[in-house]
Amino acid sequence: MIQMHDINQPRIQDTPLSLDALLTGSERDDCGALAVFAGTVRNHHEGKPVAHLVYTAHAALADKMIRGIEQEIAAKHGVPVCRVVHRIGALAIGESAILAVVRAPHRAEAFAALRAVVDAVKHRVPIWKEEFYTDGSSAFVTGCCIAEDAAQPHEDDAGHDHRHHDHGHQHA
Amino acid sequence: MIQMHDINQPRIQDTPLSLDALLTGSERDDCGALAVFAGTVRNHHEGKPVAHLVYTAHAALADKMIRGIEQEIAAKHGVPVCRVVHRIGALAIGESAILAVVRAPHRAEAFAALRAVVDAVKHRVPIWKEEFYTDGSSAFVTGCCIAEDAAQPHEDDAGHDHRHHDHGHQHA
Amino acid sequence: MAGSRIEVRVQCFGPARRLAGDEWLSVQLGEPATVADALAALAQRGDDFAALLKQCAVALGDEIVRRTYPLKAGDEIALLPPVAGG
Amino acid sequence: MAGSRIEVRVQCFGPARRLAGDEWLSVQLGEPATVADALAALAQRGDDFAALLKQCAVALGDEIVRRTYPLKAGDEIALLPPVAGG
Repeated sequence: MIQMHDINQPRIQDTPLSLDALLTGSERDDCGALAVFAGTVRNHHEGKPVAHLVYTAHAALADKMIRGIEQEIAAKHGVPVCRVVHRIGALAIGESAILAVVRAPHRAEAFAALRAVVDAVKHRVPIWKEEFYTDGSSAFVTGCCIAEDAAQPHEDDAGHDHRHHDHGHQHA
Repeated sequence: MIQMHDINQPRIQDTPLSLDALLTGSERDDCGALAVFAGTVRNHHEGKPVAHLVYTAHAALADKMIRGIEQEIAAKHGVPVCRVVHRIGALAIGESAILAVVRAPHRAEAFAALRAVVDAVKHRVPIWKEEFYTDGSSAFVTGCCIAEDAAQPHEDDAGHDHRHHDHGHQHA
Repeated sequence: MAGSRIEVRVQCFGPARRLAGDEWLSVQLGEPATVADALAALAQRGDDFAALLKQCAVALGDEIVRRTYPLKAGDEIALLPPVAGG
Repeated sequence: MAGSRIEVRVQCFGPARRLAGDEWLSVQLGEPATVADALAALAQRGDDFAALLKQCAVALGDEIVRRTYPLKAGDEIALLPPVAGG
């Protein structure tokens, strides 16, 4: 479960993400499956045309939590390599906001771990996405409450019953 | 469902596979999810140390069937981009035998389509894998029968109840 | 000692920063003070902010702390509204 | 016309090539001939090959054809044993 090649690389970056950088040095002769996910900026959200996005994060906490999630998912799914990086700042359409890489002996656990780690990072890490629309308005994307002792506990990070709260404060 | 950028690229290649080549030109502004799978050569199989692999294919039929599977999975899962390439010839440990790329508006359908297209290609396309072990012996990897009218019909390409037949003819 | 007042600085993230209109706020709290006391003081800023506070996690350094966590003079806490990465 | 004999060439893939010891085989079939007739003739090569033939799909050009598909002189069929890509 040790990933020597990049143990000190930041998980939160304000520069464009590189899949090559994430893959290089992570090769393992005992792994027959490599699964990769990139979350890219879409030109639409729930019917509204999107011009660009701005991501912000509590960088120190987000970095620490992503590392913890990587370790948790690697152990749970038995995958030797599980890595995520997330970009912050202003992103244009088509740019990658998140990259996740899993290497595993077989593809079943690679797919399962990849989905789980992406879900966990999206639902648990202090990162916020503000969408700027082509009409000049903007809104924060509805998020997941990460307070352990808010009104209800956060139930299931990977499932469909996590809590969403609408913070779509529209600004012209 | 049209992928103009590479519609004529062969799906069976005897040269190293390039993820960049598969990704370049496939970008879509309406897609927020990119999911990639690479099947790489493992240094072990069911406990035996593997030295290298040799893949062979009925190239014309395999190319046609992979294109058909891409279209089928793209339509079934509603993903605009679904692409697979498979390598043949001798492959060293760590080299990629198969690359699959899916782009979709959201990650749920990207993950589902990626898994389905990889399963379908592995189970239905006329490609054979011969493993060469460090002790000098070799064996064809157990495969899936693709005859429609063999003893039993081929049940489910994506599931776990497809038929496996053991052809591990050991040669010293 | 009980009865004296402390100042706690509050860093706002995401929608909290937009609602606050600023990255940093500060609140004066009577001792002994907890995170819950800080949130109660911040809720005075208005109904929208009060509603958002109910959904916020609170961090001290790189730890998320519960509502019952004690605060001391000079602490800097972070308001973490519901998150949406990826 | 019925009664005359045709030759059909057979390309072997994967484990079938190894068992056959060659990429190409040929069989002589009485007309009218089908894929099933070709497989029956090939099964004479031995028990291991006969067992493998039961699990083979058969292709003509870039189409997989059923056991009942008719063959004519000069046809080249491919023997496709159980597959294992990826």
